[in-house]
Amino acid sequence: MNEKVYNIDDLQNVNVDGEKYIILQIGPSHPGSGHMRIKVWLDGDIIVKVDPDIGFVHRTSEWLSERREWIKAVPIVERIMLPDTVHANLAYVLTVEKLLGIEPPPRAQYLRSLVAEINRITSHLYGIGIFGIFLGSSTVYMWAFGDREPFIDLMEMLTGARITTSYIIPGGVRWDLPNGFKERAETVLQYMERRLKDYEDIWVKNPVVQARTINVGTLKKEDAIALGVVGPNLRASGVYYDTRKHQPYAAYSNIDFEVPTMKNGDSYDRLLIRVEEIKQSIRMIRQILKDIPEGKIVADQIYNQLNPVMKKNYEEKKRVMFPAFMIHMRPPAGEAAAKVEAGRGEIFFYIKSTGDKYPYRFRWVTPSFRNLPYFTHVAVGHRLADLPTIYGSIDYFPPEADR
Amino acid sequence: MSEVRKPRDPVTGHVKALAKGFKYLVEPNRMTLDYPAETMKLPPNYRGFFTVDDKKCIGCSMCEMVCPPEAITMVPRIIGEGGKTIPAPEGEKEAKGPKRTKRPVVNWGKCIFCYFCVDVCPVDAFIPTQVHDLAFEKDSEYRPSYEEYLKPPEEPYKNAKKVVSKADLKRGVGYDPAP
Amino acid sequence: MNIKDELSKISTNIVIDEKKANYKIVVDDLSKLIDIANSLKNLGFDHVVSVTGIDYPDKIEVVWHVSSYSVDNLKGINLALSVAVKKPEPIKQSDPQGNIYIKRPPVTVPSLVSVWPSGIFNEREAFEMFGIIFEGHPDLRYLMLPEDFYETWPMRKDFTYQRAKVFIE
Amino acid sequence: MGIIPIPLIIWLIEDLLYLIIFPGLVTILVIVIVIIWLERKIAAKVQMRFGPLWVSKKIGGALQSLADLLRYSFQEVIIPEKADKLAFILAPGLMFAFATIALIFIPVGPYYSVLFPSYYTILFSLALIIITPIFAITVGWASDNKFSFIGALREGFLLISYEVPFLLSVVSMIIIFRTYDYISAVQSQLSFLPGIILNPLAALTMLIVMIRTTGRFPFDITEADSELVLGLYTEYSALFFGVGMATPYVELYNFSLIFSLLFLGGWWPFTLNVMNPIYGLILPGIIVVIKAFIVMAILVFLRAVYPRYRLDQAVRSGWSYVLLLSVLSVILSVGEVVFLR
Repeated sequence: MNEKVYNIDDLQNVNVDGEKYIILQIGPSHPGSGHMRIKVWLDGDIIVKVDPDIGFVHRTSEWLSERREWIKAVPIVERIMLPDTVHANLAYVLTVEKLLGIEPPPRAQYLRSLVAEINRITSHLYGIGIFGIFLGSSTVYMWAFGDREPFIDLMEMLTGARITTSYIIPGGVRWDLPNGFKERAETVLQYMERRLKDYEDIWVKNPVVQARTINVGTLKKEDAIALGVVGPNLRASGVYYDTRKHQPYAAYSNIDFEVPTMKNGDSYDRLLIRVEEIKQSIRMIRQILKDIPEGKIVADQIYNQLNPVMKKNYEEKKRVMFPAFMIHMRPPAGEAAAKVEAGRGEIFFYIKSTGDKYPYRFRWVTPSFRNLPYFTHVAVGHRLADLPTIYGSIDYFPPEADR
Repeated sequence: MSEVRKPRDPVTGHVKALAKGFKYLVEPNRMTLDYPAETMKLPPNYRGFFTVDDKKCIGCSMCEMVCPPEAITMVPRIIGEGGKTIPAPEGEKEAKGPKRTKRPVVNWGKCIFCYFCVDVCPVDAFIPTQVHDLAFEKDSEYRPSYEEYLKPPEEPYKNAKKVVSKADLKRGVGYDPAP
Repeated sequence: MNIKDELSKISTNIVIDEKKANYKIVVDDLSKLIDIANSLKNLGFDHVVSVTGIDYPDKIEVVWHVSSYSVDNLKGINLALSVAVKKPEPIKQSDPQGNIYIKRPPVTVPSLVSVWPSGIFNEREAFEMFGIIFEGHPDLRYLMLPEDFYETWPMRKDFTYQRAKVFIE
Repeated sequence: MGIIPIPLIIWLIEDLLYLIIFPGLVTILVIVIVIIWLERKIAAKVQMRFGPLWVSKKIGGALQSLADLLRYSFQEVIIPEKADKLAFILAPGLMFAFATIALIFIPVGPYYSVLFPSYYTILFSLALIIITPIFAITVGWASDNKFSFIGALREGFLLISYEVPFLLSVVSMIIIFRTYDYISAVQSQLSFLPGIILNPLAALTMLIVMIRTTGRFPFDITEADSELVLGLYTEYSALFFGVGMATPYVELYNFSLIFSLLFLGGWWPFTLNVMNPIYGLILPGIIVVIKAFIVMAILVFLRAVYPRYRLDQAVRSGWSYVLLLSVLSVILSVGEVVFLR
């Protein structure tokens, strides 16, 4: 089909500054670039070299978080990866909990998994929608963004905000399940299952989509491992790895789910795996809502510090208020690392504490940042029109990579 | 997963795609809210604009300390009759003395609606509302004075039809008239 | 395969926290770094998760977090490979206008891109943020920062900035 | 009004008829505005949303395109410094002009032959329609922008690969009807069968070529916005941009008229053969335009279903499947002529 004209190794020696190639600066203000610049060297219609230039939306999240109280990093990390807010929040809180030595109660763990899975569906739908508009299908774009809405409404019902939920705090979560949530969630899940069939007809099995994506942007298993790509893109290349299975957090060790993997690692596989993961998430949400245990939604260490007004609020409204500990939190000296499987891949947090009121070193790596090699390695040898296909299929989100 | 990946033959594929598109063309299925004409009544825990209960607040500055974007500033006040506060004399930055206290004011240009302040308040003095769609014309409106901040936010589009959203099997999000 | 034993064969200086699934190898000798990295790779740690620079008053620590996609019982491990370099003294310089500014020289550590190609963008980021020159990196350019941040190393603790108090109406 | 002699009014009306109603500019304007609105509405309906609405809420936002046109008219004209200025300014206008002039040779009623007696209307209209893409390439060249340039190259590739099937499909109809004139082609359909039944292969080829030439999905390759910003029109602003964007719709109208004349039986079922402006032009004209409008609606509906093909896939299918189809349609026509008549 799409044979590679150039060998990647040879390209390191190609003098790319000559007059032979068209140099295209795709971005930073370009409908197909997002907040980044992709410098592309073209030989006719064939891509010879790609240099992704990121950092246009670098928001110094590490710098900011190292100069603020621990709790104030929660909104910061959320705003870095907007389609995956819950996962960023969760990953940070997990790291802080490791430092503090707090273990949240089981109900809070289940609630965390619940919002994480709802968020994963919205994240995948976001990715599918962006992929759609990159290939020119406005319908899939509108459908996917429209179908995020029922799930975002669920998040709104549970957490009080649509996207930037700030729902997970050290020691637990901030709100309990509201009345009528389970019934509403079941309706939404049934709706989504029906819609996935429509997506299949108009998008996944559309002959034009198949022509555009099959055998485009193939990353072999060995290359995927060597380049360290993450998330659904890694699993599309056939690597069985999922942080939820291999380093379980929240309630994932109690939930039964499969990790779908594909074989070919082309753009079509990367599209399919997102659909499959949505199916798995639907299955998981059903399980969580069925199995969720009763009990507290915040750890005893936090609960015991609540004053009478807050305890009354907790009993009546199932709402966890913040004791003063949240502001004056000083985790003991040490370091902790945590991983969380977000919608786009694995978030990694590494935080070093010196027992101070600010983190000493706040390091985190987002999935899109680790998926950058797709541009430099996979796009080479394809046609210019395949660049949006690859970009859309890896679900790259520039603000997330820039942090 | 090979059966998932198997390409559909082009003729069936085109026919099915066109048929699905046509089905959606003739079916009533709009999921959008006709926004300014209809506005939504949001769930009670929705995090919208909020004010403070002047009598409940004890001026402890916890909200100022927890605010991640540093949007809250404490203004000096004097406790007057009936527990209500009156402005402190001009030029006084620090509130001192028995009747002196402080009250929070939110800069809406900075606020991110995380509700950390609402949750950290030891006397639960903040009054949350579900109003979320206010627009400001001037910079000074973003930064209200304490008296302006105390007024509960007014919803725009008062004549709009009020609806509540619900999960709908057919169109994802449906809207019922608000009770 | 007992990971503890395997790791202690590679290096004697390991810190293990099994509860958090965190393992840390502290490398004292810079020249041994690549050898240790290679033996870790042979063990099955096949990709770099993150390259972290940490700025201390007297030294700069570089931490490579590596993990495995291919070996099953290594998949749950976050292994940190840490090396510390002494910081050179800052140099005071004055420009033609007579303003004195402090130049903070970069430090040099060997690059591990030849062992783990997945660290290529991570090392570029650590270079621009901390002034860590990775020797042997094929493409050590600035990644995110604009040109006016040249040699400022903004993530170091002594980086100063002027806070803009402009609120545009 | 009483001072104007009545004969003058009648004389004026007939001239105004041609100027305004057909092939007049007003019809084109209305058709373009309505089809753009319809395209957006169809896409919106499939995508579960409202589409243009608030410009004129009572009629479903139908004036949105008119509002856009007005907006384009009063925008600032920006001409890039390094652009080839003459070509940059002239090319969109010429493209629009040729697409419009082609309409003169497409009759919508038998009375039209009185107005413009010619036995070669098919050939004239084809010749003019084929000229327009050349100006599209000029547009891409003149902008001095890499994205426009790549768009122009793509236009060139596609132009060559789809023109042959287009001409062959028309030729196969010419073979069947044994005429170069639309009016006699329609009249032979009225007396026998519509062209789409006589030669479905040619109709299919023609449809594919229509999608491709007017840049409908899935062949929206020259303007692929995720790759080329806006393709040819990247550097254009204001009315030039508006004209450039409207031209494909005028072309679409041309093609749809040709399609309804050659394949859908023209003004069938209106077969009254009276030579006056009302019965010979307006009533048949309305029927033809309605047929053309249905064809246009079907083509703009494709936007809601398909993403776009890649350039090489489109060119390959142009030179293989579509060319094969068109050759088969010619063979079918020859066969029908030899065996049926």
